[in-house]
Amino acid sequence: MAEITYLEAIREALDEEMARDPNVFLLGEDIGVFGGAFKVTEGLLAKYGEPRVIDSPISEIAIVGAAAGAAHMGMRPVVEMQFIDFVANAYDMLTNYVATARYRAFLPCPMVVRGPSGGYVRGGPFHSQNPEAGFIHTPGLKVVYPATAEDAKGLMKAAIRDEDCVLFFEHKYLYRRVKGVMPAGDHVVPIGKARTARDGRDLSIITYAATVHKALDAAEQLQAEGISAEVIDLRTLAPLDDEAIFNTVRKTNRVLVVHEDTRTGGIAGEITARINESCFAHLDAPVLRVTAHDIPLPYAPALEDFVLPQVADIVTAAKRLVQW
Amino acid sequence: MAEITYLEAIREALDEEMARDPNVFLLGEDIGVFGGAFKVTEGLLAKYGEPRVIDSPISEIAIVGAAAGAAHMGMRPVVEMQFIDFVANAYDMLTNYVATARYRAFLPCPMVVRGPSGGYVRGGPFHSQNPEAGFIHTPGLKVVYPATAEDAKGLMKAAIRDEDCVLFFEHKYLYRRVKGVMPAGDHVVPIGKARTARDGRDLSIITYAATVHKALDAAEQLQAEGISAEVIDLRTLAPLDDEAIFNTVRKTNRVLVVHEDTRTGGIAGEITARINESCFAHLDAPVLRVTAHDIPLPYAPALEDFVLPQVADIVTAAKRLVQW
Amino acid sequence: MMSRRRRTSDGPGGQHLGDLLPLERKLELYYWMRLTRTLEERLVALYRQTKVVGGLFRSLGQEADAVGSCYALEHRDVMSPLIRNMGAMLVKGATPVEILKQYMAKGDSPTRGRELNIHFGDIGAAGATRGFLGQISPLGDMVPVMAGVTLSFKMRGEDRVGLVYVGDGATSTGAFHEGINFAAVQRLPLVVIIENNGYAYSTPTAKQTAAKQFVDKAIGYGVYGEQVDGNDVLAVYDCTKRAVDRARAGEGVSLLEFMTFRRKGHAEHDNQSYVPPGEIELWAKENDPIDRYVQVLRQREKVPQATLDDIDARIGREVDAATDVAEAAPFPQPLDALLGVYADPPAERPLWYREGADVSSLGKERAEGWGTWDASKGGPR
Amino acid sequence: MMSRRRRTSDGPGGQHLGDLLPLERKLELYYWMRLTRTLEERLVALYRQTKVVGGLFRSLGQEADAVGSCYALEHRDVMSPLIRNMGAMLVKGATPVEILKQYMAKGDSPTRGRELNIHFGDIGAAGATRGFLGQISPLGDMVPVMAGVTLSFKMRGEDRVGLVYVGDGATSTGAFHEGINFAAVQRLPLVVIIENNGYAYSTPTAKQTAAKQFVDKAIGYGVYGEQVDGNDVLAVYDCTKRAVDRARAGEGVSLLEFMTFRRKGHAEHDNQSYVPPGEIELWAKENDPIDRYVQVLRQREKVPQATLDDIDARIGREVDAATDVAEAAPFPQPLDALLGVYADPPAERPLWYREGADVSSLGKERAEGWGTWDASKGGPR
Ligand SMILES: Cc1ncc(C[n+]2csc(CCOP(=O)(O)OP(=O)(O)O)c2C)c(N)n1
Ligand SMILES: Cc1ncc(C[n+]2csc(CCOP(=O)(O)OP(=O)(O)O)c2C)c(N)n1
Ligand SMILES: [Mg+2]
Ligand SMILES: [Mg+2]
Repeated sequence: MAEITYLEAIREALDEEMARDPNVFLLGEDIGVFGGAFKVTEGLLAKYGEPRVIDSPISEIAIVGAAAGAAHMGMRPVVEMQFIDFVANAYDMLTNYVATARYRAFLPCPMVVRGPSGGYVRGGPFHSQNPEAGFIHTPGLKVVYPATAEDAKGLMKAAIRDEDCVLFFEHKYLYRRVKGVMPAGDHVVPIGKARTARDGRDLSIITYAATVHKALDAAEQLQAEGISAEVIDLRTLAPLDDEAIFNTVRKTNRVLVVHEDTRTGGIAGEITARINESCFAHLDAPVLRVTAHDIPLPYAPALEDFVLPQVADIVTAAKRLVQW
Repeated sequence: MAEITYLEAIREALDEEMARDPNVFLLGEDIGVFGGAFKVTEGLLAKYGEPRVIDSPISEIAIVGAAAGAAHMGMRPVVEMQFIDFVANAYDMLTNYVATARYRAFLPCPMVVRGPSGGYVRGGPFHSQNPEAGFIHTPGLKVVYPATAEDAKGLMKAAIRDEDCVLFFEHKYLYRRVKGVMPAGDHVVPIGKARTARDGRDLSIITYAATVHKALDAAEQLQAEGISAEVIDLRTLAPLDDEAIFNTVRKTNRVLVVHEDTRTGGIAGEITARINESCFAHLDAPVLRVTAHDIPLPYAPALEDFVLPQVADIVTAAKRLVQW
Repeated sequence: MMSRRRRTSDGPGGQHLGDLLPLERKLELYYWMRLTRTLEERLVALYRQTKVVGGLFRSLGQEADAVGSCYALEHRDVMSPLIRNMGAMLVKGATPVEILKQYMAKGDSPTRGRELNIHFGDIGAAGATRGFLGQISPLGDMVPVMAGVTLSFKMRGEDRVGLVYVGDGATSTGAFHEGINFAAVQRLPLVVIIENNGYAYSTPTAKQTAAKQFVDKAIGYGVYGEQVDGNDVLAVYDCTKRAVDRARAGEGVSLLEFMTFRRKGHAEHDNQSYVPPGEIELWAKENDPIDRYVQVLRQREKVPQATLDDIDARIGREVDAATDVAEAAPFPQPLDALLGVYADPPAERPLWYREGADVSSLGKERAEGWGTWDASKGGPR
Repeated sequence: MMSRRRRTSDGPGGQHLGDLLPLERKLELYYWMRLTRTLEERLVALYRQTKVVGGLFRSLGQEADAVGSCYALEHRDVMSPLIRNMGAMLVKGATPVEILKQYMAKGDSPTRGRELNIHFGDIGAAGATRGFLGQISPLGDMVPVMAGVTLSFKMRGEDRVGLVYVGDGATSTGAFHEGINFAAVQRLPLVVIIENNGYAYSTPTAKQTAAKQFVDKAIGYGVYGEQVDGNDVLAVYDCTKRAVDRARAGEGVSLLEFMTFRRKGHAEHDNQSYVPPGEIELWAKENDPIDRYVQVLRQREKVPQATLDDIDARIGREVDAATDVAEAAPFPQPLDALLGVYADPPAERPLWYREGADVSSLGKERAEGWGTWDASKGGPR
């Protein structure tokens, strides 16, 4: 089997699910003829035709709202935010309408909201965001954020089949940089399960998306200094895989949470709280965080790289942790 | 001096600031002739006239955006969300436009976004929310949430004078239930400073808004059982008063964070992470949380009360903590 | 696309779709309007007995607009109401018992006590459900959602139409704009009704829009537009039926403006001090939709008063019976709060400090909140 | 309110406001259009040298619409541009050096490397600032913000007008709708320009709206509307000046639709495969706004070619000089990232693992991101 990119893996998932289930359809800005700003949906209009690949006006509220309405009626919409940054425009529709639909009204709302996310690409403050925190905070939504091509495909297929709304964050830095060989057959990765990206003994680095790769690089460097770091790739951010988190804590007794999102109010706080509540006795050191600074992401490379977490930061923090 | 309610204290602050500074003006739905859904702005149209108390169309994006534009030009807008739940509609404008204005473009954006927040009032899922987490997560915004009438007044005056955008959450359960005597003179409570609501030795309960009163009730009950609980009222949620938090941890070595917001992704996680990072050695027990369940807030009293934190929950958790 | 305007119904000579209804169906229209009013009056009584847990919303004086429009739909069609469209919900099959239980937050109410007032629905496959979709509070949001509902009709080639109501105030929201524009571009079978009742809470129409009339927005969205006297139930039916037929024929979206007046406050606690004196009384006296329709039935259709009295009496019995059932219904159990946030997992776990705790005392405090009736003011008058 | 329509400029006999400009000012219009084009061409060269850090956005073929409209403003007025309004920014006082530094993410660029392309401004008290407000990416957001800017003019009784641009695509956003409606109700001195250039990224106008023309939205907002040939710089000036004068006279909001065409892709990386063959070439050949204006100047105004050549040469020198300055400018220092998220505190603290760390190597990776020029494709042609 040939290697394909993270981006192609997502396209393959969309393609397979559209072929499998006639209720699956795509809706978004410039996703049809143009194939999307990043070409994720390229070729799908030609293959499935217009009623199933719909170019919409620039209307994130309408895109998300219409997806919800169609989902109520048994369709399986997959909507694209041209950049995930613009999901902010649909925040009311997602958090007030979609997230509560099942609970307040027994309305099924099986839909996927996907879009290019994340920084390290000189995209500036409005094309680099990681807005997952606001949605993890919203009961009724699920949130996934894959780091590998295999997971990108398998989680997308799971997200489309899920009975609830899944926000699917795609890291644009990984789109073409990360590749993988897809497992044969109907490759579905379950939502809610983390993955051990690297086994280790001395500390656990819990992370997701682009910083999984930074953590793996850091683990490599730490290994050279005799420090064995375990790397946990969360894959799903809501619901969090408590078992996987607690298991790694019980194994290494030292935890570093790494995320690209800004620090205050990012998911690292939630993870720290859960570890405190459930594994406090297993902690030999405080849970530490490596995150972005609390700053809107700037455009200039030196500034962006300063604000975002880097491999060296993970190494520094990991060393402090093992020396605690 | 006579006692006034939390609600009247806010009105008094608006009134005094409008009298002090001609640049202060009010904008919102039904705030003029009607005086606002809760009558917070009652009488201010009559006193200051139409250009300074503007009834707007039902347009939260426009209200917040127009406030930002006016603020750039030196005005000091104070805008009302009829219920804070509808701030979700202006999420893009607040997090993308307003929060970044100073950093990305050196644009001053001194404005206040205020509104009735919180539950315990049988308001159902769209008239009871505590959406502070999404904004605490956004660099560039400040967030306050007073628990007393004195702080409601003093923080509102500080918010109006602040050079940046302040989200001012007002707890509607407290509007008419909580009263206080206002300190004489120009009563300004600084943003960013917590308050010790009750001194204690055995554990610290860190909280804010309506649950400050629940925590005080719980502390009373605990006292009867010989447990001395300190209650910290955060007052400002962004920026957090780290010093106050760390001081109480160092004093009691046991922390319970209580909030009315849903659990996952709520501010308790952030507080736990900060305590871990800075005071781990001072912890004799894990930081524990008492919060709402991760559920959209239901309407029926039995359901609402089940989802929200209650005094008994705080007592139970506090006892567990001191027995750790 | 031209927008047609009818400020009043056609005169007695006009043979429009409403006039052509058989008498039996004309009496149904009367039944639904009268039921709406009687049920709301019952709710007021229950509200003053503090049995309505939250606020209470009336559609007094707007019964014709809700009933006449929804009456133009088929059973398989889907309708999304707003707070003043209880009449439309009744026409579409919602029952008085359901509505009473909702307002009283009963455990077997349509939303099991999770949502308030008329925020409930029954939507899904044609035939299997009654075809109305519960609203949420943020105004305008149902327009995009109904665009999606009707998109599914179009994609599946189903012969179904959607109808969504917004108030004059809700037209100012971004959601309304994005939703109707999306539906227009996709030529979806959707009818959008603007109920212009003069006020949005306390805000008069002149502070909501600078347009002369809301129907003028139709041309800007490239959709068919019509304005109608919202207090003339037959004219409302006629106008809506035309739009529904257009939608069914594949001619896309219509924007209808119903001219009416909100004779009660935004909710019961609102004393309407902002309305110029005399205006409410004038509408009550000269333009009550039920009074007007009674005139039509009595004078043009020669319906004997006894026939109407019989209907009224029947409604009285139905509402009494429904009230008894609703009052007797149980409140929800606290633990029911944990069920169904997600399909999977099907239930949340109680937080650790609640595990095994006695929760039977929860929900007993009568929390005086926003819009709730102050019991100290006394019971029903 | 009626909407006037001018699809083309008046013929030679028409004495409109544009025609009445003295020759010297007419030549200024030429200067600004030519400068826009030349500066953009320079940016393309720099982009291909990988000196532009992010994407590059062109206004080729739309120079008349940006320049002619902004030229109708006074210095004290405030304008908010979109990505294709570099010409308007130049007219309002933005300099080529500033623009070049922005694109190259230099440390002394107007936003100190924090924001990209032409996202910068200079706004505040009349006289003290040049009066243009930097946009953000989320489309439509500047309409409410400019409503607020002009609200401040109205509240303070300042004789100032606001002008805001949106694309055909941006009209579909909730922000556009809420903003223009708010401004209309408040009768603010605001001119809203819809640049209808046929496409929003790859989406043709027919998929953006079902309206026949965008100017039809004016009536739905109750504002003055006009449509104009956006590639006729004098007609654009004329139409905008009329709207600006109305705003200044207290007559409220105008909605103008400029008919034009986006001859380049959304950004440089977009190959425009979605445009029907021949369309771009046709506009280039028959409807280039600079070519058309050169005809007017040469034939009607009898301007010698040498005069235009002189202007071109001057522009060439100015752009060369600006390029030298911009290229020589330093990149920002990593620690500069910490300054000014809030007025108080004035700086963030570096995270603990960065405290004292060597950050000098940061920002050296050439991150190939979205829309950046792939250096392997070679330099400028
Ligand atoms: C987005 C949003 N903002 C504010 C509110 C608060 N609110 C509830 S009803 C109402 C007025 C609605 O007026 P209109 O649309 O004319 O409907 P009517 O009550 O007249 O039927 C307002 C402002 C809301 N529900 N949603
Ligand atoms: C709210 C929002 N959604 C999506 C985008 C992504 N986006 C950037 S430009 C663009 C097309 C804009 O088209 P138009 O408004 O016609 O302006 P033009 O580029 O033609 O000048 C899109 C969809 C955005 N910037 N903002
Ligand atoms: Mg109304
Ligand atoms: Mg365009």
